Amino acid sequence: MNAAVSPIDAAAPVGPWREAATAFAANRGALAAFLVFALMALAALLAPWIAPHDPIHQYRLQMLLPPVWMDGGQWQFPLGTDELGRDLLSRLLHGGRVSLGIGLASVLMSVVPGVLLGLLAAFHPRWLSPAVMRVMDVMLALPGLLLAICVITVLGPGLLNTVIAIAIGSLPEYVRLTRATALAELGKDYVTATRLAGASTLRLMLSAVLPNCLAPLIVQASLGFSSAILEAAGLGFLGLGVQAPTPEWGTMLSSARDYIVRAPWVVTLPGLAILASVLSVNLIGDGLRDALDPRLKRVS
Amino acid sequence: MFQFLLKRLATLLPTLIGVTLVAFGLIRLVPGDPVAIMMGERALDPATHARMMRELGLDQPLWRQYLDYVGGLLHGDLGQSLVSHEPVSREFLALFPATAELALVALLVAIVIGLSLGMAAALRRGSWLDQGVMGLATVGYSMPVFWWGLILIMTFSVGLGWTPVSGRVAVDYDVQRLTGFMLIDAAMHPEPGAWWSALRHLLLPAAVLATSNAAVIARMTRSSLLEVLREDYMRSARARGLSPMRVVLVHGLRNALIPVITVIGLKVGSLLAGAVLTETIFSWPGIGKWLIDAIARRDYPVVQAGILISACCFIFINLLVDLLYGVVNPRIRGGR
Amino acid sequence: MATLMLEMSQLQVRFGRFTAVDGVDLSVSAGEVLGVVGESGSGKSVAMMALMGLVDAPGEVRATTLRFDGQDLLTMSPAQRRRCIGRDMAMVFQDALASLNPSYTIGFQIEEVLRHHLGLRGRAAREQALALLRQVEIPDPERRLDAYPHELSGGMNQRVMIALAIACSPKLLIADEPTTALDVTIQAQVMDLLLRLQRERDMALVMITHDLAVVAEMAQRVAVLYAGQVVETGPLPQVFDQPRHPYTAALLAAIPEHRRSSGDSGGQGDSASHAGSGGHDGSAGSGDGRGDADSARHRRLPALPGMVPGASDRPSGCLFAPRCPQVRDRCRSERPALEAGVRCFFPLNGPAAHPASGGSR
Amino acid sequence: ATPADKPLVYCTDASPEGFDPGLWDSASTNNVNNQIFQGLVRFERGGTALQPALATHWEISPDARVFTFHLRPGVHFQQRPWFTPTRDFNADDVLFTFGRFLQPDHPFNKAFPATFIYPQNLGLAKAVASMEKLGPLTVRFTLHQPNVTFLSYFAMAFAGIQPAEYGAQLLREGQASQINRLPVGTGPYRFRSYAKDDVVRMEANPDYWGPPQKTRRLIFTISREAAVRVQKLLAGECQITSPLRDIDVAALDRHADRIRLMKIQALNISYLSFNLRKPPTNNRLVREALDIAVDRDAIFRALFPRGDAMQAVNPFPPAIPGYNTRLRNEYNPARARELLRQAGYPDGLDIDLWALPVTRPTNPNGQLMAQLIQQDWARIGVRAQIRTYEWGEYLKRANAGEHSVYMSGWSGESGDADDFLSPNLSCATNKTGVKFCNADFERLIDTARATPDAARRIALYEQAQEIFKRERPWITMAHSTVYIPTSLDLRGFRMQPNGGVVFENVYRE
Amino acid sequence: MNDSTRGQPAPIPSAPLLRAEGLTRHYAVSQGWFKPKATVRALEGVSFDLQPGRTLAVVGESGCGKSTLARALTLVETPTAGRLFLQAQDVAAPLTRDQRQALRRQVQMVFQNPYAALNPRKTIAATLAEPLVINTRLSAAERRERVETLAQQVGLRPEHLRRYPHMFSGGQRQRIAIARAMMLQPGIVVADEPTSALDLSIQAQILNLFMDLQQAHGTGYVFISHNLAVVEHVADDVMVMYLGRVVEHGPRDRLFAQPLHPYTQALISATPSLRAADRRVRIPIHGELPSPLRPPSGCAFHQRCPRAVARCAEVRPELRPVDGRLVACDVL
Ligand SMILES: Nc1ncnc2c1ncn2[C@@H]1O[C@H](COP(=O)(O)OP(=O)(O)OP(=O)(O)O)[C@@H](O)[C@H]1O
Ligand SMILES: Nc1ncnc2c1ncn2[C@@H]1O[C@H](COP(=O)(O)OP(=O)(O)OP(=O)(O)O)[C@@H](O)[C@H]1O
Ligand SMILES: [Mg+2]
Ligand SMILES: [Mg+2]
Ligand code: NI
Repeated sequence: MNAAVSPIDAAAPVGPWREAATAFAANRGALAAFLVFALMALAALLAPWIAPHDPIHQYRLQMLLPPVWMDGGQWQFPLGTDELGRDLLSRLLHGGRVSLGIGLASVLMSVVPGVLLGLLAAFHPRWLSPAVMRVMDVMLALPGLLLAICVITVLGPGLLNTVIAIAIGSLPEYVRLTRATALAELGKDYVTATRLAGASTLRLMLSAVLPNCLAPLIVQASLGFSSAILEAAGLGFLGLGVQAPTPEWGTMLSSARDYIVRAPWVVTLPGLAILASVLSVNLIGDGLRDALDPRLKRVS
Repeated sequence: MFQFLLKRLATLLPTLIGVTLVAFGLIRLVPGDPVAIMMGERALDPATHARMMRELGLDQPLWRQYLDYVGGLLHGDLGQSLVSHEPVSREFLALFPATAELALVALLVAIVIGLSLGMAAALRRGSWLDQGVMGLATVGYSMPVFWWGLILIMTFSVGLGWTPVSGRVAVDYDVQRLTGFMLIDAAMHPEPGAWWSALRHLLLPAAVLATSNAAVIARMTRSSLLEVLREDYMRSARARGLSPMRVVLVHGLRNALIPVITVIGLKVGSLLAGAVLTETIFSWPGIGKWLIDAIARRDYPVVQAGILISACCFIFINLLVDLLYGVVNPRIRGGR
Repeated sequence: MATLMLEMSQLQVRFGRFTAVDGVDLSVSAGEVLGVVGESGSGKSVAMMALMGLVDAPGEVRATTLRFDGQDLLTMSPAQRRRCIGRDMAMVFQDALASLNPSYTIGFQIEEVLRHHLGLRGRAAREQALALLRQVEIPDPERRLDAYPHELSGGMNQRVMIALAIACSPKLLIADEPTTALDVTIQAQVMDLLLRLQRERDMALVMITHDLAVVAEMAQRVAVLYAGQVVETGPLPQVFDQPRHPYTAALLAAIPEHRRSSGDSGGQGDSASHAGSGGHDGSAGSGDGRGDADSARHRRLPALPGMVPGASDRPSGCLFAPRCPQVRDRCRSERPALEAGVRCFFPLNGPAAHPASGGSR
Repeated sequence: ATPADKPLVYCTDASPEGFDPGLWDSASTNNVNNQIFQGLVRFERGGTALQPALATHWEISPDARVFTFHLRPGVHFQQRPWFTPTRDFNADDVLFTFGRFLQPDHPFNKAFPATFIYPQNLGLAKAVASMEKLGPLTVRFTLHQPNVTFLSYFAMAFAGIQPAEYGAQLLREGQASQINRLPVGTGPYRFRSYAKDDVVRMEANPDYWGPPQKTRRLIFTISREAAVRVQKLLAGECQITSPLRDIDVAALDRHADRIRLMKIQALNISYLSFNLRKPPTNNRLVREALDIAVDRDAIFRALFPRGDAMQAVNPFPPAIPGYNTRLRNEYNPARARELLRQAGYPDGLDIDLWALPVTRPTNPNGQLMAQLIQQDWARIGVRAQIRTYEWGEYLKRANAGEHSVYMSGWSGESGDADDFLSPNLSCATNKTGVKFCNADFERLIDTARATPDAARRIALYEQAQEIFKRERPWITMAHSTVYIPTSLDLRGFRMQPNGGVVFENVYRE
Repeated sequence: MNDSTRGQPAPIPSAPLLRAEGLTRHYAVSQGWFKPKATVRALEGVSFDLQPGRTLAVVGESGCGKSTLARALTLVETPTAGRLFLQAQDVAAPLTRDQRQALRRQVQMVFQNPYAALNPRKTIAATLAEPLVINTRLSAAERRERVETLAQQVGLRPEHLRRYPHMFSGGQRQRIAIARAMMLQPGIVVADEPTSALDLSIQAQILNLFMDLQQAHGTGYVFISHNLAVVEHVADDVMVMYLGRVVEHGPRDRLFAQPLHPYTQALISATPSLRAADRRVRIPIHGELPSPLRPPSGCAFHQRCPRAVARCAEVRPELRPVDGRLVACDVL
């Protein structure tokens, strides 16, 4: 019985997911980004416990204090204070909670319905698919931020509405991606084989097709996460996002613009926080894409 | 090709109708009575209210209102601004060229930079150049536009004084508005400095707007070219003894451009969105700022028109992109 | 003996730590048809690509000799080499559709070659392109010049590839599985076309395939590759009639071959015409592990067990040792060299080339 | 180059809403229209005294009810491509201009329905009993009630005189709305072009009745961001900017060699106005509690770090006659909590706090102020929700009474107490019941307005302020200093107390 | 298998495992905007019987409708016309869900491309057990046992079951696919070019496996291929198709010994063979398979047929029995 002798016989069986994890871990840039992001996420998560101050408490005698490494900085406020004497470090930490939270929530709120719609469209090519896709075309015709602005116009600004607006804006991406990959998978023989084995449509959808669509979806979701952070910050910057005094990075940046000459750190630091989080998430996304499926490299 | 065009136009129709529905619905979705919103502080007795409703056609059934709205659109009637009481179309025409100019120049810059960097990276795959370009590209498309704009203004306009702070051309030049495209109008201006001035004013906003797009195009070009380089026909082109230069430029690039073109089409959307932020930062008198102001002022006809117009721009440009796609990619031309 | 068109010895191509081609010796004379056969991944294509100079970094090419028509390809500058390939030495690839640039018309691609190598332009190039299409028997060539590859069928595209290859009257034509993707009837047409052109122009032709029957019909000489090495080479039909390497023998035996001569279709497995030991006893190792030698209708094929070794599981001895029905201890520890056309310590029938083999059989 | 060649560039902070001065009342719009249009009278440069303009002199009846104007002869309207005047300015033009404010069914109003915000707020239509043309150059206004401040209305931006002839032409052409787009006035500069949100161009009016202008080209470039205006000024892209806030000025301190910073104690006030219709702010105790809970010192440190601004106690600044010096602000959170308890809110309350969406010299950053106040109020258990809208929207909604507290402000033009009190605290402004309307207070200011005797007027106003302080419809905040930076080569510029700009006889060296 | 439950059509006497009667499948394809849809006649009136334990081979050039036939037989697609009987049960009849399930599991399929035929996210054990999970009430342990038994039959070792498809070579994957097809003990297995993606030596292994399983389970095979050598090796009966129609159908020996239809003859003569002795005079046929969108009038082969006469272009020949087989040619 040497018919099936193969090099892998010796190796422990590894599933595709585990294999992807190994590949991801081997990608040093992505791993570093992941660590950075994990750190930021952790800091945001633990903000109420690790932040040195209440993020909205105004130390009115210490307004616009520079960070410690600059002249006049105080250790009490390591990154300085803003125009109302609020501790910038605490605000950035809590802001991370808001910004990353918005990102996560809006991704969840668009992935779940997006995937469902996409799957339904893929499985009902006759009438549901064109209907869904036309609606998606319309939504796609309004670029993300503009659609979000539209939604905000109707719903009014605010935290939850920001999430909804961003989620609606990114929905079409997921629907299209899911539908396209599901259609591609549906054409493959293993799906026919599962059908021949008597599987119901639901089973086909969830057990055969969905797991195989996940890889591109995960990549898209990670990219969607970063663009959600950016979009939320953009809305905040335009004054349409989260309202003061909630510390959100974009809002912080926007309200600090008047002080850009006098106290550049109040603008620089939130900007850097946005850049760092978006950059690390994007790098993670790139890493995931390479790890999950080398063929996906063309996702932009 | 003509067939293809017709087919594309036909698929556009439902999208266009959808977009008008969204724009139409927007005003009706906003909580509150449209008349009350329009009348603002003015006291509203029921009679006036009813009269206003009638004048605005709001007493008609919805489908009727929609048809009237679309009918108006077909005649170029976008309604009247609640704030300035000017026809929206007039304001639009006044502002649109500024945005178009900014977006076009930014797109051009993004394409030139993105394509050349992406190609260089792909051809020197794995080298420091490749890693550098890709690193920059990742940073570039992670960059928050508004922050990037502020940083650039602080460095180049305020710190170094190289570029003007805002505006489209130095006010000394009383450039006559012919097309609304400042670069063109300024070129017509008798004083030769006008054109340079216009260019200098455009530089920073266009750079900000171009950054993330250049990054995306560079990444896309690189991956697409890498993929094409692996194709069989590239190998067979080399097997015919063609020079590497010709193989890459004639056989590779054209095929690599196909997905890049699609991405550029999709990026037009982000360009429009980015224009909103860029125009706000640079006080650029364009559609983006107009739209944001209108939203803040609840100037619904303007919002409606802004949305409709940006969607139409997007659709139209994607139509162009598709046509271009058809030119570059013979496989989707004609039948199939 | 005609002039040696191609001479290649100890060609080695490595991709990182994996040796795709491992010391291949080949030679082709003018006007000769050489068949190169082997299973997928045995290095057929890579060897030819190395010859054409198409192996890119990180692939490394080494050889002791690599001569084409008296010119030393190893010392040639890339520019000189580019002048040579495509003109004197041309190649036809397996997947014709994928090997033609989808964005350009057939005419453009043919004229490009004519312009590049022969300096033909404009009308002259077009006329020549038309003539070429006619030569490869493409119907309605005027219209086809303006067609894109995707508008033509597989067989047509393969003809276009051939037209491209012969555009500059090469002295050596390498056809890498030119018919694998085609239907039988079209395959026959293409084979006939290639042979006709080869004869008319007195080209040397290297025919790569894994269909032994195709080689048998076309080639005068054959080289059998296994895992990057030539295991057997020699003239046809001798090699197929009396294979000396166990791999060649096993391969031949595993082919379900229509045998009119045998009359009784039930007795294919033990056909008398098959020489060597690739018969029934080989089936003991067949993959299903049931070893049901007494199968009702005697239709079991003497299958070769196992697979071609991959990058990570190369045996230290003879590469074929793990699958070889005649394997002995020596095979597992030492690697045989190609001697007298066979790479085996214990060749099968025929004059013993190796002292340790023949007699003991 | 000769001085005439250099354009005079003014960096303004907002686009003009339109070019019909009657329609608009925002400072940035007025600043444009003030160069093109003129009223019958005008304020002295840099002050509040009234001077003749299109009227050479006037008579006021002793009971301050009849105002007769004698118009200036030989005043030409501007010659523009869209309008060529055939006659000089006369009484018909005054009738046309004011007719639109006074008669809703004026033919022009039918063709171009519009809301005249400022005249409406002044209650002009109700106040004027009649307007008569006594001769080609004589016009008489008769009021229902005596009003000593009526004369100053004619110096305000909305009262810029429009050519009746132009109105007729537009009516004929069916282009009535063009009056708001292509203006024709009598001022020293005439309109040339407007690129929306970008630049307004004007040029010297060669037919001007006054001295010819040295500045041939007057340009307003629009940039919303104060920082951008400062940068443009420093870069020489403009010679003067619209008023700057305290915090923006810091950037200019280092450039005294190039920039002259003009400042003036302005006739203005910022305040937070309570919704007097809606609970809980319809309760006087709550209002007082909220007022005395605000730590004004902290707010001033954050918003006016240069220390030039003055804390407001009364509804108008101390420079204006009638200011009550006995009244004081108070900061006492403990008593505030006690007041809330008395008012029936022992557990505190929830409230909407509207932040000013625009920047004003008196309130440079509404968001900041709101957040500071929010924290102050949090200390006495008041949970404030900060909201904001675009300025116009903000005003509309505030007028409709959607707020609990909203920020606002006022810039006086005439330097008369009535100019602060009537437009803000009289019952006329309170159509919806949201604003202040107190019978005693109303009586006092009405009497004052009709009292030519200065001492008695002062006494009446001091009394009124006590009512104001007791009822506390506002949290008074600040009287600010207005800063206008100019380049050193600017000549002839004087600041107006309200921050407005007048470019007549201003030029670059 | 109990085949008659209330109200079903009466069983056909001497019921074969599978009977196709005039199976036809048309596809409507759009030819571009504003043009009427064209019909691809992928399959036209194909009829045959299949007995248990026998192998019917289907040969023909690319695009002649082989896979379409496979899809129709496996109930993946409903035929446009014609009837299909599985164990004497008309599959088009109104059936309960359970009955349909029971019918469906009678036909399983093995695909050409072993790389796409297995779910990459499932272990081999899960892939093999899936049919059991869906169709039976076996306990997990019983399922494991069945899976292991069958895996062993196709030459997989128990530890292979925990692995994922990407860890296997093409040949091994094809074994797994075959095991999955046999899992429910179907009466019929349709194999659509199961070896054409495999290497020569592996092809032999797979063909052997097919034979062994057929012998062990008595399964009927519909074996689709375009490799005549393989067909000749495995088939009992051979059906030659051209442009959606059967041109010749008969026992393998007769057909190969003496092909009657000119197309069959051309096909066999075009097949290269190893030994010179086996080579026949090449019957040259010109041109390529016509587009199924615009099939030629009359006999679909007439344009390429070396023996065509004028009539061939007009009248379409029907299948008729000649010399112990069915041939669709009028020029014999
Ligand atoms: N660029 C490359 N990098 C790494 N390995 C390669 C590369 N090109 C080919 N190989 C490996 O070299 C070996 C030989 O490949 P080659 O293409 O020559 O096989 P072949 O005999 O032509 O097979 P086939 O019949 O499938 O065409 C294969 O194992 C292949 O994976
Ligand atoms: N879903 C479909 N829609 C339209 N046409 C189809 C469809 N499926 C198959 N066809 C057409 O039907 C014809 C027969 O296709 P089929 O796949 O059955 O051929 P085949 O004999 O299996 O070919 P191959 O040997 O290449 O697998 C072809 O012309 C094909 O283009
Ligand atoms: Mg190959
Ligand atoms: Mg098929
Ligand atoms: Ni019409």
